[in-house]
Amino acid sequence: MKKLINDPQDVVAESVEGFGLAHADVVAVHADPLFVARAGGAVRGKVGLVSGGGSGHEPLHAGFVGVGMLDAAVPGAVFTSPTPDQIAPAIAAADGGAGVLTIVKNYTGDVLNFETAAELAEADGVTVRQVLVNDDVAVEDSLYTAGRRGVAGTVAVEKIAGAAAERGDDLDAVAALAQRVVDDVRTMGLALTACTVPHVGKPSFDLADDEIEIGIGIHGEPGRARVGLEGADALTEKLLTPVADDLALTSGDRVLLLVNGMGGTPASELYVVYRRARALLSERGVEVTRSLVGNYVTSLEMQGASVTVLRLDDELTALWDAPVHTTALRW
Amino acid sequence: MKKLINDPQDVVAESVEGFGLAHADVVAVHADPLFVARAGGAVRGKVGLVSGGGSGHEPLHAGFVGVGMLDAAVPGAVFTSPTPDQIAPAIAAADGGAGVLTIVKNYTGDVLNFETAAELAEADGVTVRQVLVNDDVAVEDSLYTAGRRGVAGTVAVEKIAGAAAERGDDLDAVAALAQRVVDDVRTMGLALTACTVPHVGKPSFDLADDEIEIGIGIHGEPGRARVGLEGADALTEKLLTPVADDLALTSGDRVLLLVNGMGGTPASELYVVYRRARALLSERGVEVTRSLVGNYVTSLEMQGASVTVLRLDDELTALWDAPVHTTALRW
Amino acid sequence: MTLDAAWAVDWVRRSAATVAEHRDELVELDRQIGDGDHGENLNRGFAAVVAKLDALEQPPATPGDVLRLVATTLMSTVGGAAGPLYGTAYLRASKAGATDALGAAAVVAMLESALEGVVARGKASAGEKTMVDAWTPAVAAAVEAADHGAPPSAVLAAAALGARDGAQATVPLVATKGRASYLGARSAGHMDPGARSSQLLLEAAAEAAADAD
Amino acid sequence: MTLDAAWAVDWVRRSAATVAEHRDELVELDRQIGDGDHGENLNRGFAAVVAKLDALEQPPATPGDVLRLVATTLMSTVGGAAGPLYGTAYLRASKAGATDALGAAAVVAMLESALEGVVARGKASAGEKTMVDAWTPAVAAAVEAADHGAPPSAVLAAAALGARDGAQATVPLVATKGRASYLGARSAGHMDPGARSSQLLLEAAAEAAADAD
Ligand SMILES: Nc1ncnc2c1ncn2[C@@H]1O[C@H](COP(=O)(O)OP(=O)(O)O)[C@@H](O)[C@H]1O
Ligand SMILES: Nc1ncnc2c1ncn2[C@@H]1O[C@H](COP(=O)(O)OP(=O)(O)O)[C@@H](O)[C@H]1O
Ligand SMILES: [Mg+2]
Ligand SMILES: [Mg+2]
Ligand SMILES: [Mg+2]
Ligand SMILES: [Mg+2]
Repeated sequence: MKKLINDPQDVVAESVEGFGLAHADVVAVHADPLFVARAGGAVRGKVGLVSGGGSGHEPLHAGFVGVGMLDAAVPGAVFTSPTPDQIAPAIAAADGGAGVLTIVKNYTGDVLNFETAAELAEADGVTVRQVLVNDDVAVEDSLYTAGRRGVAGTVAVEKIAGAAAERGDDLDAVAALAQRVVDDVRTMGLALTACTVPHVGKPSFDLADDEIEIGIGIHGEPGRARVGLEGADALTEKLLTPVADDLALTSGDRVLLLVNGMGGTPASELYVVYRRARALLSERGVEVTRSLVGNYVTSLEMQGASVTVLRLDDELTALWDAPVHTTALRW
Repeated sequence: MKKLINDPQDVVAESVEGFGLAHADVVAVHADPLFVARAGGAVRGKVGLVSGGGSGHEPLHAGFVGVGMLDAAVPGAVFTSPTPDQIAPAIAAADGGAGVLTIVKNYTGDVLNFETAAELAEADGVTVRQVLVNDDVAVEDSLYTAGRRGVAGTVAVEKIAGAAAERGDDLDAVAALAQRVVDDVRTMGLALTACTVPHVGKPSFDLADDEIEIGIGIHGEPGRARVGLEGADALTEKLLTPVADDLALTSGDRVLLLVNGMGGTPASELYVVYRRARALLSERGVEVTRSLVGNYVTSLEMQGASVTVLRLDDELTALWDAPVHTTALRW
Repeated sequence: MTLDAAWAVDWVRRSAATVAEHRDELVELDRQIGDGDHGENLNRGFAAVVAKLDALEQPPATPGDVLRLVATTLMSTVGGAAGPLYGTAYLRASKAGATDALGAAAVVAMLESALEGVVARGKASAGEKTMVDAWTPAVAAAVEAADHGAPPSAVLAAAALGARDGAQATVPLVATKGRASYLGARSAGHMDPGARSSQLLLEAAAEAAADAD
Repeated sequence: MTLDAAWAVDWVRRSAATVAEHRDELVELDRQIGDGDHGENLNRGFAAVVAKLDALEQPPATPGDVLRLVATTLMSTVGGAAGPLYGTAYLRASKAGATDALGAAAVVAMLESALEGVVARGKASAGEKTMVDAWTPAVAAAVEAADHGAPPSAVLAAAALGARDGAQATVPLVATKGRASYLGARSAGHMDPGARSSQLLLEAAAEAAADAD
């Protein structure tokens, strides 16, 4: 295993420390328990937004802390959800008196730890609501799974809920908007290579040189199926089609198209995927009115990409366009 | 070779096409010959800024086209400098009547092609000045080399020259400022893995699992030396020390610290490097007053990082802070 | 024969030792059908429990006190799915163990409470390829042993054997809860890491009890 | 014997063929001490030259016309260091070849001009491990052959041999120009890709001339 790290046990703490030093104008790092809050603290009267999860998905979530998006992010160990005793103080730090919405990716560990944390925070008098993100169409949402996973669509949920909170919506309204995004966003991803969790020291799965893993999550889990090596256009179709079908997109729909890198894929390849995804949407009569291309929800150094589509209306578009000032998204 | 591409010959064109579609609010892609210009075209009366070079270093340079930075970027084939017949029209497109500064990384190919293009453009009546970026301390600037290479420091040159042009400086003044940045910026990089150029189909060099290549450039060239696997803190010291020594940094200096990813390294590792580089500077009494951490000048999917330091004064700081609206840098 | 706080402390120390010893195995099991962190997470958690135990000024008075310390420490250091699941299991068990010394019936009650805690948090039932598949036969075996008049150490020995069989039986199952469920049919053919760690923990309990005898 | 436009066209077609054939070898040489694009770049360039030749309505009148087409096409399609270097070489050569038919002296002048072009652009002298190290002995051999009264085809044959020796002689050199110079002493032990491609191009010229005889 080759990584730019020191002791594998210290990666998260050291990395978040560096993050805090580099971006002291935007964030304030709380070291023990570890969480990242907005510089300047909670905003009086504004609904607080807290997210978190295992580390290794950078810039998610700490990169989305700042004006117009999250108030706090809670990084767990690599690919391991954070613990309630980290999350609860982050919720408290994010509370400006108008309650806190937690944005939780749908994994058993995240759900359980955020649930406990919310109980603790509520016991301390904070009103907490939760939205579960489950945009990954690779997993069937059925009796036979823990439900669809939360992946790159989380960025859209955090951005739009963040804008709603910033404009002064109350907790119910922010939660309802976040849920609308969850309802209208879908993602599917693939991997060309596995990734190596520092404390594991070897790749998360074994993939031959001519194999591609389709339907991966963001934790280096193996995907649903393996296919042979194909061109980017063909692979993109394998991602976009189930996403567009699941959303039942029809001619005239306007969408946000997010092509997300898994961490180790060059930007140039993401744009090749974007080009094809956009053409496929266009063939369906769907108009891409907003775009995002880059590494937003990663799996360490995994090579691969995911395609996310969010159905837009005027309100969601306006909230997407609203100013944001975080380290990873800014406009 | 596993890549999200179609025909290796088409990567650059397809990727730049996707880039243009995704960012039509910021850039306009000219397809034949291939170059990327600001949406809206040249700004009347403003000095034009043009850069370019081989592709594979994304977001450099196209990601830095926009208000406050470049007017045009010219992407060559992967790791191959563009040709004069691409560069000359880009220079023409960037000219708002106040002349054009070309920002050229110091590689024989780039120098020769930009030289020829400048002659062509001048023959068409455009005043052209050039600044050569050569920040890579891994290469001795001596009779025995083609001179130091231009690497990640290019971002600082483009940002600061861009801000100077935007505030209305004339061509000589913009060129002089760009040269000041060149004089005061130094970089050193390392690789954990090689990268694979699409048309080559195999890694640019062979590196054992316990070897690190120190003093790499950004073209997948082998570096100056190989060392064994070490922790991030020790490796960071190997990068920062020659940079700080070459700049002759002394106590009280203020600097911009840029930790740049080579494309395949997770953000978390870059922050681990940043943390250590900052501590080492602090030990020398040097204050980091501006920071940038991320993938800015890459080598395709190479895993590795470079450390860049730019000595700042009030003017350079103000120009660094000036508004910028490109796809890769925005504030 | 009853089991007291010293037994509980011994159980915890043996748990930490066996988890450390099997860390890589648990990581590898989780790498196969999950995300490869189970061994690391549990190891971090039990190391923290031992550190807390070592730092106590007074030894804990009851098994329940020990288990409560385990519960809160795992909850705050393990993370992932296993953190809250084991946390709740130990928390519920600590309530059942809140007397000076546990007889066979109290041991059974403690194990039943632990299983209830896992089920209450995780909402899995037997056959879904989770730690429930180790705890369910463990509790059943413990009940049967106690019904036959076995002493606490034998009850725990039976529970450990039940857990071992249960963990083994997860191999062919297709997961429908937890991270392994994302793999669908590809999850079959691998032992569930949480079931395996449950087996290790119950074996540690039985060994500590055998030593206490 | 003289060499006309038809010879020049044949040279170009043979150049394209040999560059295509040796593309991977040139890529590999460049991968060792450069950035692995030399074979790809030249191949792209010569393919473009042939396409342009094929598209001409009128065949070119003089060798100079052909070489001018090569020059401008390489300049606009090859990129990298080799594009401008070969572009200038062919441009200068085209001026020396601006008559209907080239005798031995004109061939020498053409080769000398090409070398001058490379040196004027690249500022390298012999021994720096660049294409100059192929062209310098090639020109010397051509001069000597012409001085001994050799016909154009023999002059080119001598040049090709000189280039071959020159390319071979780059192997032990430490590069001090171009991308290989970044490697310092590690550049020794590999043939310079540009010297090798220069050899291939001059061999193509000699073969076309031998055929024209
Ligand atoms: N809903 C559930 N009910 C009971 N046990 C579960 C449930 N989900 C997961 N588990 C157990 O948790 C184990 C995984 O723990 P761990 O790897 O630490 O967490 P994570 O899956 O968050 O990485 C699984 O092997 C399984 O035994
Ligand atoms: N200054 C120079 N003078 C002459 N030839 C040079 C010079 N620099 C490089 N070359 C030649 O160019 C060749 C490399 O060409 P190529 O790989 O196409 O360009 P690049 O180095 O830009 O990738 C080298 O092998 C060498 O022969
Ligand atoms: Mg986990
Ligand atoms: Mg090149
Ligand atoms: Mg796990
Ligand atoms: Mg080259």
